[in-house]
Amino acid sequence: MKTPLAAVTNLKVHFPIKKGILARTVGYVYAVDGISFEIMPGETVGIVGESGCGKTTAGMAMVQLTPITSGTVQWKGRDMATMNRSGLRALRREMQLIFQDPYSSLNPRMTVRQILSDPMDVHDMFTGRQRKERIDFLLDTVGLSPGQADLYPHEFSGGQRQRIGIARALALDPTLIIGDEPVSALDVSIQAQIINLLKRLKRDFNLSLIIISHDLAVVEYICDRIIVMYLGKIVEAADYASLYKDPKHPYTRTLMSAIPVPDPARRTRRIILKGDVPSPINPPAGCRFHTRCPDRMDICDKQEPAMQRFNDGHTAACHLYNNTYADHSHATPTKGDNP
Amino acid sequence: MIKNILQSNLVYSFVRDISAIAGALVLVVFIFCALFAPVLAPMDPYDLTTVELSNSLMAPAWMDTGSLSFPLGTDDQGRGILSTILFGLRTSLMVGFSVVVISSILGIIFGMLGGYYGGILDAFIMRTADTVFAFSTTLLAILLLGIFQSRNIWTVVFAICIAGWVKYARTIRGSVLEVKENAYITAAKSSGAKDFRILFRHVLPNALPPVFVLMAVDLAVVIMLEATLSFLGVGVPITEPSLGMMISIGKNYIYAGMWWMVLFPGLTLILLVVAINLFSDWLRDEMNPKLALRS
Amino acid sequence: KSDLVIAVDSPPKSMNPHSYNSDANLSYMANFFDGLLQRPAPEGRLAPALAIEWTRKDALTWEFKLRKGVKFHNGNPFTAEDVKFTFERMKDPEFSKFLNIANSIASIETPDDFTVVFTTEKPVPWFAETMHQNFIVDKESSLKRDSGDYNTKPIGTGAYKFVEWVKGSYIRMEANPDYWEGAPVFKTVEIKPITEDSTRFAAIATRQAHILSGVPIPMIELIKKNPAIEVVSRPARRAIYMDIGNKPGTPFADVRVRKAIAMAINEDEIVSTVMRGQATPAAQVPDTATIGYDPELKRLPYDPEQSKALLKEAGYENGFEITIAGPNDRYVNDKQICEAVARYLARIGLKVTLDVKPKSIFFDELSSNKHDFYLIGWMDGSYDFGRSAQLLLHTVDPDKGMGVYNGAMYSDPKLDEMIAASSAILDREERKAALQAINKKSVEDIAWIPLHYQQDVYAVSKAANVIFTPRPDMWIVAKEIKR
Amino acid sequence: MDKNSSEPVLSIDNLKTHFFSRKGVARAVDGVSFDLTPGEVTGIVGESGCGKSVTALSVMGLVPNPPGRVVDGRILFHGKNLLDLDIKALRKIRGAGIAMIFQEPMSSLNPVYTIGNQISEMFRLHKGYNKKQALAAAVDMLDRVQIPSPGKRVNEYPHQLSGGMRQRAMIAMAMSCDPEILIADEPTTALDVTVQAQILDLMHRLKDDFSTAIQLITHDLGVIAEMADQVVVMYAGQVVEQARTRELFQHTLHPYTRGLLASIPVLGHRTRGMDEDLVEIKGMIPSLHDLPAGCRFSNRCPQVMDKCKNHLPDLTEMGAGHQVRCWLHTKGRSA
Amino acid sequence: MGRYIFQRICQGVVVLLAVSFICFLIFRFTGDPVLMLAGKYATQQEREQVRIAYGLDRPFYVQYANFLGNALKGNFGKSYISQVDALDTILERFPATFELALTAIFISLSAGVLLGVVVSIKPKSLVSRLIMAGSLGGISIPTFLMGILWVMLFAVYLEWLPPFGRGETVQIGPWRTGFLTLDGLKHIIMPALTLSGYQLAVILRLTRAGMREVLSEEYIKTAWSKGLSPFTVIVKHALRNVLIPVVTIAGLSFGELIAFSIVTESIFQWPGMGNLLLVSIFETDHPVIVTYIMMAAFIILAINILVDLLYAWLNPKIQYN
Ligand SMILES: Nc1ncnc2c1ncn2[C@@H]1O[C@H](COP(=O)(O)OP(=O)(O)OP(=O)(O)O)[C@@H](O)[C@H]1O
Ligand SMILES: Nc1ncnc2c1ncn2[C@@H]1O[C@H](COP(=O)(O)OP(=O)(O)OP(=O)(O)O)[C@@H](O)[C@H]1O
Ligand SMILES: [Mg+2]
Ligand SMILES: [Mg+2]
Repeated sequence: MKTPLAAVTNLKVHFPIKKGILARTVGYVYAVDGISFEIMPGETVGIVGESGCGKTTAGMAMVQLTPITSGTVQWKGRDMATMNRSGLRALRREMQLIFQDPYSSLNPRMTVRQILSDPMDVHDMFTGRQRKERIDFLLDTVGLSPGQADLYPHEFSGGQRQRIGIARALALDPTLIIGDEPVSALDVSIQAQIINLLKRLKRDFNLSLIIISHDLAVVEYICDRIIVMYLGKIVEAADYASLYKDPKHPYTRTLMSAIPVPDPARRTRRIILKGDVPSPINPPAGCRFHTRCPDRMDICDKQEPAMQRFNDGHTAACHLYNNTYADHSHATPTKGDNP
Repeated sequence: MIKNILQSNLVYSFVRDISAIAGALVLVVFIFCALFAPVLAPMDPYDLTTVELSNSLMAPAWMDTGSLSFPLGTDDQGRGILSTILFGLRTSLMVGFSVVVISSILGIIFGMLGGYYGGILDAFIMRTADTVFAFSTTLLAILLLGIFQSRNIWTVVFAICIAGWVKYARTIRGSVLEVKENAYITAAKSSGAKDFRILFRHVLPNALPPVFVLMAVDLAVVIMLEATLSFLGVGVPITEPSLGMMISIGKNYIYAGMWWMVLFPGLTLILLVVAINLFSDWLRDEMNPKLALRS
Repeated sequence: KSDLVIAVDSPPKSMNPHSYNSDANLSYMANFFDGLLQRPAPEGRLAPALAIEWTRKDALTWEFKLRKGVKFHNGNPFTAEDVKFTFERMKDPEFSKFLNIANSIASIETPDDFTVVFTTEKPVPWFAETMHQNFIVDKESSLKRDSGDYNTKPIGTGAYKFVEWVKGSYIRMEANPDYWEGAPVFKTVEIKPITEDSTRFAAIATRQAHILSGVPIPMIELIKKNPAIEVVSRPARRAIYMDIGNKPGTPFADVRVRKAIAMAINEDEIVSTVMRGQATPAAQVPDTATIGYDPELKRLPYDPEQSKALLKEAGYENGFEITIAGPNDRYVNDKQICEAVARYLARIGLKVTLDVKPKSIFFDELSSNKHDFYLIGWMDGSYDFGRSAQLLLHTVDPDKGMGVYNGAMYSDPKLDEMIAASSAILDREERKAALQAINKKSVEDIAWIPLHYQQDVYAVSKAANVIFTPRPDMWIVAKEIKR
Repeated sequence: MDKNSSEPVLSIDNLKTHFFSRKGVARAVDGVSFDLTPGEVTGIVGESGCGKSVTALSVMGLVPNPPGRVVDGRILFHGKNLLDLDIKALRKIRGAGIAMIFQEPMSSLNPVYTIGNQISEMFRLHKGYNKKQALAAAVDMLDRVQIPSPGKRVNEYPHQLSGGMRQRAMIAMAMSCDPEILIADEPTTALDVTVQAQILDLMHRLKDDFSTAIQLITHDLGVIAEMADQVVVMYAGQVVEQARTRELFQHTLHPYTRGLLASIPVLGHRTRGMDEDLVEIKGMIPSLHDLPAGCRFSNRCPQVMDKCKNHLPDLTEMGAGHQVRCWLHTKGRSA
Repeated sequence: MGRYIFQRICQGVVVLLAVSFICFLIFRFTGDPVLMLAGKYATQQEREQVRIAYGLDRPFYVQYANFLGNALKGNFGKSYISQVDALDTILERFPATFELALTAIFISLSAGVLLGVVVSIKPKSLVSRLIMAGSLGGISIPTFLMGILWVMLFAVYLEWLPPFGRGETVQIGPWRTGFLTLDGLKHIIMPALTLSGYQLAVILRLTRAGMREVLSEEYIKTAWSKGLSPFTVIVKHALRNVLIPVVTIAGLSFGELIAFSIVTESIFQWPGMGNLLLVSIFETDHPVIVTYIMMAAFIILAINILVDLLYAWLNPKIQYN
């Protein structure tokens, strides 16, 4: 087996909650609480889950922009924690980010040219004449005209800004791009443009991509493998086809059924969850989904389910599939949820 | 950055705002007068050899007892009010601008460091700021100047700056906290940039606009504060009268009917402050992101 | 409402009669307390008060016979014990600023209840002359009360009893019906200190006060025009002068330079414009009432040409740098006078710097002898030039307490001798001659440049129907105000 | 119109709402007409900025003025033109006759009052309840919208509730006086899909219970497909297509609507082998200050014709209540 | 809540300590009180005598330690000038300043908020424009000039109001109030108006800005859509939200008010602490200055804590625990 490009092992990120003048820690936000996954060169991985489940935090922790509480992130087999500051800075060149909000991710006081040059300055790349060519190339790649290089971000539409953000991510010739909800702030018609662009880039540049999103449909469209997160944990991970055809975890099923399908002919019986997403400050004991789970069993609030491996690469963490406790009436995936 | 300001619709809206134009115009005229006071003024009120005591307390030129050589009359020392106003404007503006520049620089540095790094540094800076703010710039300046053995224009500037930096620090800290949440800061970090570069290239330019507004307002406040200090007798020395000093000398003469000693410097001061306020009102509206979004 | 309301320019600082030796504070005290002697209006000649007669037995011994039947406001009888106690307490810096006179006393004898004999350490010719301002306190109550009470609630033998002191607002007093001079005319009196000039003026303009002391100069003419108000003024004892030194190595060491400076100042113009006529040019520092005043002395004439010539002669053709110092909140128009002087000196080619500042700082600097040339005023409470000469003219000598206020460090051995010799002279006429000689020499050697005597200006509301006679020391003594 | 439905409770007729600023006139709503029917959901879809919210605000009489103003058209509510009513009469209708809920559940509730206070305000104002009755009614309402332990929640402030609960509280407030019309302006956009499902479900049931006419504004065609009985598609201030929901999705006529439908990634498409690129609508929505003379979609339309660039097509009835504004379909008729 | 207050009080004590130390440090190097204490005619020897009597010869830290020790007992030393307990001297003046400041705050808050609301409702009307112009005047005319002009107009020419002082006062226990007599009330009008002028203009402008912002909030749209009357929408829904920052800023600028009361008091001969401070500064009366500073710091800190609590009360989002 090839070495993965990046491997995350048992990653935990807990944010302390501070109070008072002495800023004593009174508790933690368990934003990411022990997740493991890896990404192969050229692979596209999607991370989905509800708001606040730790998707962004996981992404940020991978590029060391958020302090890691425990666990390791390995880059091409090397533990990033062992690198020094300058080594890390150099490595940042290889992993780049695309941000969720096209409005706040570009410095409003810099022209597109400055925005694209800035990272090159930092790494002393593409100096002199090369610089201009590179910028023209980047703009062309993301579908903007080089003539627009001296405009300011506010002179672009949301979709165009997101393209600038993508161009910046490409500027340093990265190996891995992490897109943090790259399309969720965009209008539907623009969203399609960006999704197509990302697919194209992946093909053309042999990039590895991590796409973070709350929209299963978007992720399914671009990704090879999909990871479903709930409250800081991975509940299910699988090949896109496998996940879609045979979702194992009740949460994944709920998520799928909740997405409105633009076809009035296929109005379906949805799984309506009770209650709200619990807080990551004191996550429920046992399985974190048990408070809302339609297939809840006695064991669920007592014991945390282990990750179970199904066929090649499909894993899920749910007591339904634990043979000792399995109650087969529940184990049967609810048919008819999916068209 | 300058280009950015120019090409925004700041200029556009400015041209459309009559009161802002008027304010700016008055301000420019005043600054011009202050700069060229030695050339413009009919006499040098500080040149001891030209001031004649025998000319003291003359009424403005258009009144019976007035003389053409002193268009706005003279004060108790025989200095022409007009000339003294021109020179006084100089002192007032000099104090105003020095304080604003010095305290904004101090405030920006402290505020930016505190806001960006947070933690103990921030706590320390902000506690200090709270304490100083509680006392108010005015009170601290009065106390300090009351204690200083000798006073000159720079001790006045110093005394005001001691507390003056606080509001800048608070403002800039607030906007740094906001700016640093923006994804483009994370983007800069993720490109491997060092702190220094992030601070000065990305954070500062975006955190600065509210400070411009504050500076404009503060200029007016400081000029008035200096006048107040002069009134209380702890301001600039009499050898360098400011507008405030002129008013506080003149106030003893209003009842005696020599209104010109208060009226003209008073009007000048009010006009100056109004002008700055008009200008900064406009600036404030323009730089308020919520209002500016309408473009 | 009080029968009589007086607005004055400075607030009382304490109700302890010895806590402050400024006229402003003593003026309040004179209503509640009596000294052994007093100086009634208009001329301020020494007159009996709690003592009915006094004699200088020898160079060091003074005897006072006390008035009988006087009672303090709390009912305690006044006796020699109280006098002895008073002067002993005056030696304690915690209670007194009158250390100077108190420390000069070696012993106090009380042969009987109504006789006091003072023996001084060394001859103090003006000992009796100060007895109008050393107010006598009640021994019994003073010992009993804590300092807070003692400093705020005066108990004396004076014509008025203390009623209430609301700090910053007013002092109320009521007539002492048993006063030994007979009860005063006004039953209730209120004194309101108002420091801000324009506000003080507003007080009389709006009939909130009957008498106003310290009328701001610019408003005099205005008040004169007001039919309801009358302006009362009198020459003050205080002389305003420029103090100048003769430190070797400075231009001032040359008497010609000092003379040039003196002749450059146009005092008449200062009097007419800066002082709006409310001052009299002075040829010397002591005033007419002071022993040592010399009617023969004349001012140097105003003559800038001669000044320049003198400067040239002294080798300062191109002038030199000079700093004019002075207070800006002490005397009438002090800072304006400094400015005017600066201007005159600039005209004869000196490079002038003005350095005026609040009195607290200025006097502080004086005692460190920082200034060579400054404006200051002087009025000797003792009416004896000898004491003034010791403080102002004598070479600075802190150990002996000489030249304490000789800030410019003028020094002349001859003059020092004359001053030392004068203090042993007992005979009044002889003493007068000796002091006049000192005075004359100081003027001729330009040890100082007298400018003018101030004029004290008061405004009196006509509606109040009061007869007010100003005193030379500016005190407002309510018992002297009549209907 | 669909003949089966009952009389419309609200009909908007040629509504024009413009914004006047120093940059010129923004024709945010430019001749919009549609009807609301009791017990039905009318969905309004369109890209951001196409005038959906302004249409709703115009109905409520809440267009920010200045800079905005309704310049033309009629809004008939029970035969009365709302635009002619004075503020007093309008106030009686607001809340009681027509209620509205807004997109952002956080900022739509006043942060300094308890939700109980804010809901009971409706009862006191429109039903004259006293404080106690109103509060009891508020608790009742919270219960109806499935907020757990409503007795406790009434005394909480908006920031103490989760986004979904806030939106439910908003719905409770809007429904409290049994309004005939509920205007919901993107009620679920800020919410997670699972919570969105809860809210949509709730609205469905409330509609059936009260037979309220709901105007549902959204940009999500999925939500429309789930919820709406009738759909109005807006583009740059105008209605471009309008039909019964099934009809619209099955017989899409306008190229914009078609583009919109094709550009949405649909769950399962790729898995089922439809792994081609999404269809993009190229280009950008035109500026409202500077609209093209002809069809407003002409600069992005894949089937654009010369005529489209200069002549604005009318909204044309294509039968069975299906109306479309496009020369592709109008050419025969308009000639 | 209790914990929070306790924390704030601890913080306050630290601040007071720092303040006192800095005062001491400054005084150590400026001005020699002995000159004041010993009197004009004192000889060197007499000065030394005084220096020892007041403990001014001892090392700095000893003096400071003494001061602190005494201050804990409520003893801030004696005024060099009046020889009376400095704290008493200040406390005696406190009611006057407090009543003046209170009246001024009351005027500026009530009038400022009211006018601010009026202006924000109809920003383009003539009345609003006049009010705005007037507020610009309020900001631009220096307090001292305004005070003098008031006196000239209302006291000297129109003779409607007394020109200076507190008028008749009533002593209630340790408190001397001017609120209970007509004369006292008449006397407070002009100084309070003068003192409130600047604050009023600032509050008016803050209110206006706040209203402008709040009126475009979603929840105001919600309120309108409920059919509420304009009065309810503006007063109940908008104003409460505007008041949160306005009250906070008004409270925090209490220090400014105290500072300007120095000016106002000196013009109107108002027998308050500010008047005393000015005299003390010019007379180098260090104990009184120190006490004043400590007192001012104390009041300001106390007000800040109160404002924080008020803020928490007005704004349900803030909870101190
Ligand atoms: N810097 C931080 N300090 C404290 N808590 C944080 C911080 N960043 C994130 N969190 C908390 O961690 C949890 C996970 O946040 P994260 O941003 O990773 O979620 P997400 O899945 O990306 O959600 P969304 O879809 O809303 O972006 C949230 O509860 C969030 O409040
Ligand atoms: N207060 C306003 N001032 C100026 N223009 C406005 C104002 N409100 C709305 N507009 C303009 O009217 C147009 C329509 O806005 P509207 O809010 O109705 O869009 P929308 O369809 O609801 O979009 P979204 O999906 O983003 O909510 C926009 O282009 C906007 O620029
Ligand atoms: Mg996120
Ligand atoms: Mg909208």
